[in-house]
Amino acid sequence: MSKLLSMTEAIRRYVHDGASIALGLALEPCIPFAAGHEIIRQGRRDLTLIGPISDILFDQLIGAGCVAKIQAAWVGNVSEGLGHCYRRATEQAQPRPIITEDHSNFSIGLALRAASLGAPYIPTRSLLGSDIPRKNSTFLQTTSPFDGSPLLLVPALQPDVTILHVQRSDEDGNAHLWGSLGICQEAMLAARQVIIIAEEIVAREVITSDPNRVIGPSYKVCAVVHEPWGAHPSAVQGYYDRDHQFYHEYHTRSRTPEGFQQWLDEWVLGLKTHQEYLAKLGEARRGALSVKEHRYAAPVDYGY
Amino acid sequence: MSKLLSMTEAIRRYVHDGASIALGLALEPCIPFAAGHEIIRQGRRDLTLIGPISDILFDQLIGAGCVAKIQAAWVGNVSEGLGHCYRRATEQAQPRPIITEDHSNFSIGLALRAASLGAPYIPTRSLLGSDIPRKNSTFLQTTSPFDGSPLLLVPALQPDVTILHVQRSDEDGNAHLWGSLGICQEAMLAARQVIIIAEEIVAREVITSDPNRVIGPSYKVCAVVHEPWGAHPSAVQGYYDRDHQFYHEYHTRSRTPEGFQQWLDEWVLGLKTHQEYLAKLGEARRGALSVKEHRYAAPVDYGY
Amino acid sequence: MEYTPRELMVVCAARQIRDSERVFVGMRLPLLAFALAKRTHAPHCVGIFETGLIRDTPARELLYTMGDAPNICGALWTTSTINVLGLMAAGEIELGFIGGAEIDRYGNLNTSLIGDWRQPRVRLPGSGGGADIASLAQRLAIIMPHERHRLRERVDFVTSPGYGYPDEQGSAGVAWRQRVGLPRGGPAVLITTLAVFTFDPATGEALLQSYHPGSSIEQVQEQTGWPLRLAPDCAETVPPTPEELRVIRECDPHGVWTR
Amino acid sequence: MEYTPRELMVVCAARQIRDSERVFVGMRLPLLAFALAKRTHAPHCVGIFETGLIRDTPARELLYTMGDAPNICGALWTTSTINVLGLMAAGEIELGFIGGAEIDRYGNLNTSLIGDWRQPRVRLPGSGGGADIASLAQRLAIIMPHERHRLRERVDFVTSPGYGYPDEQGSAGVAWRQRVGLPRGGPAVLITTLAVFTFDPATGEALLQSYHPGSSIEQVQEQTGWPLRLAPDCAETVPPTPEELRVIRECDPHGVWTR
Repeated sequence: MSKLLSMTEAIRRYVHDGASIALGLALEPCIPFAAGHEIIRQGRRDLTLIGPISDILFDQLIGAGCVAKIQAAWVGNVSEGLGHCYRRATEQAQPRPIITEDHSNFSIGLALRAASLGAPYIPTRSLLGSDIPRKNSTFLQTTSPFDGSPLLLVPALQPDVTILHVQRSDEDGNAHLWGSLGICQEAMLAARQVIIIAEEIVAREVITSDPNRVIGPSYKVCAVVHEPWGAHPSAVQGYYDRDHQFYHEYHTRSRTPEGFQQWLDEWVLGLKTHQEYLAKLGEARRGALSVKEHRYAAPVDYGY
Repeated sequence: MSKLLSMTEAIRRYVHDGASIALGLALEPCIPFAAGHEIIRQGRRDLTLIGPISDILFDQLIGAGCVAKIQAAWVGNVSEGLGHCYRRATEQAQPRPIITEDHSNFSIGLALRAASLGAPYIPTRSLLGSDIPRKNSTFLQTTSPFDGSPLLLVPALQPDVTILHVQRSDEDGNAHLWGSLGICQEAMLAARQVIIIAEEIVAREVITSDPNRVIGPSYKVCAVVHEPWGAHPSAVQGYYDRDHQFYHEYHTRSRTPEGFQQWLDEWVLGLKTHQEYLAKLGEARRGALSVKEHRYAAPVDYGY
Repeated sequence: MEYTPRELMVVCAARQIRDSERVFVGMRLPLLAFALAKRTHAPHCVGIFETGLIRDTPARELLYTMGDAPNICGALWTTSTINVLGLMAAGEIELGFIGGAEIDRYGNLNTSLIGDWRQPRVRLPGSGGGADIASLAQRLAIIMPHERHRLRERVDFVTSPGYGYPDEQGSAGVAWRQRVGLPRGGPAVLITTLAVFTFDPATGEALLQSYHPGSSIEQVQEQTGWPLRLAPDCAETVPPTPEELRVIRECDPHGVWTR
Repeated sequence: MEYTPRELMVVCAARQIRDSERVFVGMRLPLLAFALAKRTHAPHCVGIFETGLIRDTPARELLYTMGDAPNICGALWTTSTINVLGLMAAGEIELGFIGGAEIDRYGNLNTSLIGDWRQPRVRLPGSGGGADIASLAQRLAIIMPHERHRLRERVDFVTSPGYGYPDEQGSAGVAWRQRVGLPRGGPAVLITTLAVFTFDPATGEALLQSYHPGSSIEQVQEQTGWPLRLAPDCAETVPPTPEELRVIRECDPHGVWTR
């Protein structure tokens, strides 16, 4: 059963005001920027964003006023530093107030892993003695019923929608992801629904030829969007590199609210689709980021 | 640094009397029979065996008197039924008494997953209302500190040694495993040390060409053994099928202690090495189990 | 058309599978039931295996174990055991099939041991994934040979919880599962070589739903260790159709599991 | 041979890595330190990245983020984040590197916010994996610019726990980490643009271990928000060797991270 939808339609149907959305789960690579930009264009409000380090997409969604709450370990610009929109929202409630439930990379992964196991929580010794539990009242500090030692209980976290950018998927949402995995699988298994954004749509047989490479069960997938370069400026292993310069420009231009708004008009609101974004980006820039040297995985035989 | 050892040497150095050993972790396939048989030949005693369903290798080790304790979800013969040696040991203390800490497939996986996360336990709602917690005093029944609902805490389980049979490994123990995974990765990450038994030893570059396929960190691997057909009579995807007839013969012959001893003499104690086992098995039988049709995974490009 | 008792059991099992459901299929008869349902009334059902595998088509060849190579080829996802059992723990698996050595009137199953649990007379293999499926699936379907020593008033050891027992805190049934903390589920059906039972969720008791052609209520009672209660619409089991038998025999042409 | 302050910091960081250790390397200067150690005194060290990656050779190209494509190629294992952080939680990672916006005399680090935590004056990005590394690695190495407003008597918010604070139950230091339940670890070294500090495990206090060539104890004190305590063998930092500088400049030929 084909679940192929345009990005516009996928976001319209499955990302609602007030929803909790997990995205940017492979850490720096495979961030679904095209999906995030469509969320901004459609003017979603009161979203909760869930992710580990979240690079600049969270900052953009915050600056565009889509976000009420953040559940993340880090919000900023990995190669440049602070997230200016995140600062303005937190410090000055501009364009709107947001609240942050702070996590570490481990705790956000454990929260999603707990949900994926149907476990109400997973205990850890990380973050004991840190002030982070003050900034996240969902954590519970307690002691082990086995030996009385202190523990932090990380409660299960179930996103309404997890958005994953992958290299290839079939029309049902059976998808191959490779390279950095981060907390992608945990977030897919934990989610109520999953949107797959794929560089390529391939035949089912391509996917089933290597079932160990599949990221999770397609029955959770509600929409599959074919969006080549949909993760730009983040990297997709085997497809394109990270566009470091793009992050630098965003960092510089988003220092002021006016600069951010201009950037947003230019790169998101002023463009109707990702095709326009790619045209604006230009072929030369894409060419510079494209694969220069193929590196194929050694063959694997599933035969019998 | 090469960790290549003969099976004899690997077992001699790294499997000690009284150790806890996890094996048979992919469920029915990739059971390290050759390693188990060498443990029997070397006369190890007082072992604790850890695994999910454990097919007939646990039964053989129990019958040979190597085992003091079982931590498993199931002990028997998957295609045939009961494990006769397991029954005799439990019911009549023959050839020696053993104790079983019963698990389910989920709880044994969670116990190893907890260890792999450095978590003292993982809570679950599985097995509530079952008598299994009576047979496993390591479980703790309690209530959730979040909402007071009943929970079963499954404590972390750390094997002294995990033995994994894989398709291919380099000499350092960087190994590719595909097909059924079961609880292999959890057991590798949880273990103090790991022995890799490989169908093929390959160059490091073969492994690093596909790092997502690697089962776990080679720094945990203490020995790599090159033992083609070392999982017979279990299956290895892409290498050979399960030898159902072998399980049937074992089931029939192990009904009596005398029958089991004859079987053990014939297939284990009377053979010095796995090479002799393979010679006895014969080329025709191996040919019948070999791959008839190759089914290669679709190419994957890690280039940039 | 003639058929074996096991073929009828496969048909009864297949009828439990609704279209688009996610089903923990296990091996042998349930696996054939999955293939049958798939090719008849439930083309979109999805099969889950505790080796860590999901597939939406039956394997091309007969399987002796769920880890057999043909079961991996064509799978939608081959992953770790706890990933798929975790999905069940999270409530995402609608139906699970298991067998057992013993069952009692409240659907509690024993696959662990006969006799005293501290010093059993017979040690059985244990739970495998059975206790997890009984704990966590939304509905449980049980398949067993019908023999009086297997269908007992009370099992010696509850490996896989059904509807528990009445106790000082309340009745068996859904209330008992809630009391002990099980998140959902419970036996929906018990399919035997002689009959089909459903369960009364209020009391947890098995109800004779149908007796197989050639059997009778009396014969079922003779082979059952508790006094039967009949479902209001208790009747003879609807026999397999020729089409159902044709599919089963295509899947198991030598009758490895169905003779 | 001339060198930049950051090149010296890389050299100091590399000296913290012992042969065969498993090191949480992070990005920028620690990543260069890993490459340097690997090619000098610690050829068998293994680098761990929180994207879910282990490698025993530095990447072929300079990285801007640990997720950059060249970091995946040649990796020994590319897996989930919690798999590698889990190994650290289990005690298997000997050394971890992190940075911070603020640090205090007890090695507590702040990367979360400046001002009151309920209504911060400056919101910083947060922990990332920093708090995990500070909690769980066997030893912690911290790398920071040395400015008086960053090296404070007490940080506004403890993102990554160092040696805590003295309180009514006892001293800071290892005793504090035990009190709060941290399983091991604590800061071993603080490397700044001016100096290197070690820590007294009994009191948790930073000790000036060495001041960089061109700096002095007085200048370090001027830029430090607490009264310095000197290590008994406090001396000038041993400068980089030409060989060390050559390796660093091979790894970062344009000085992206070291200028």
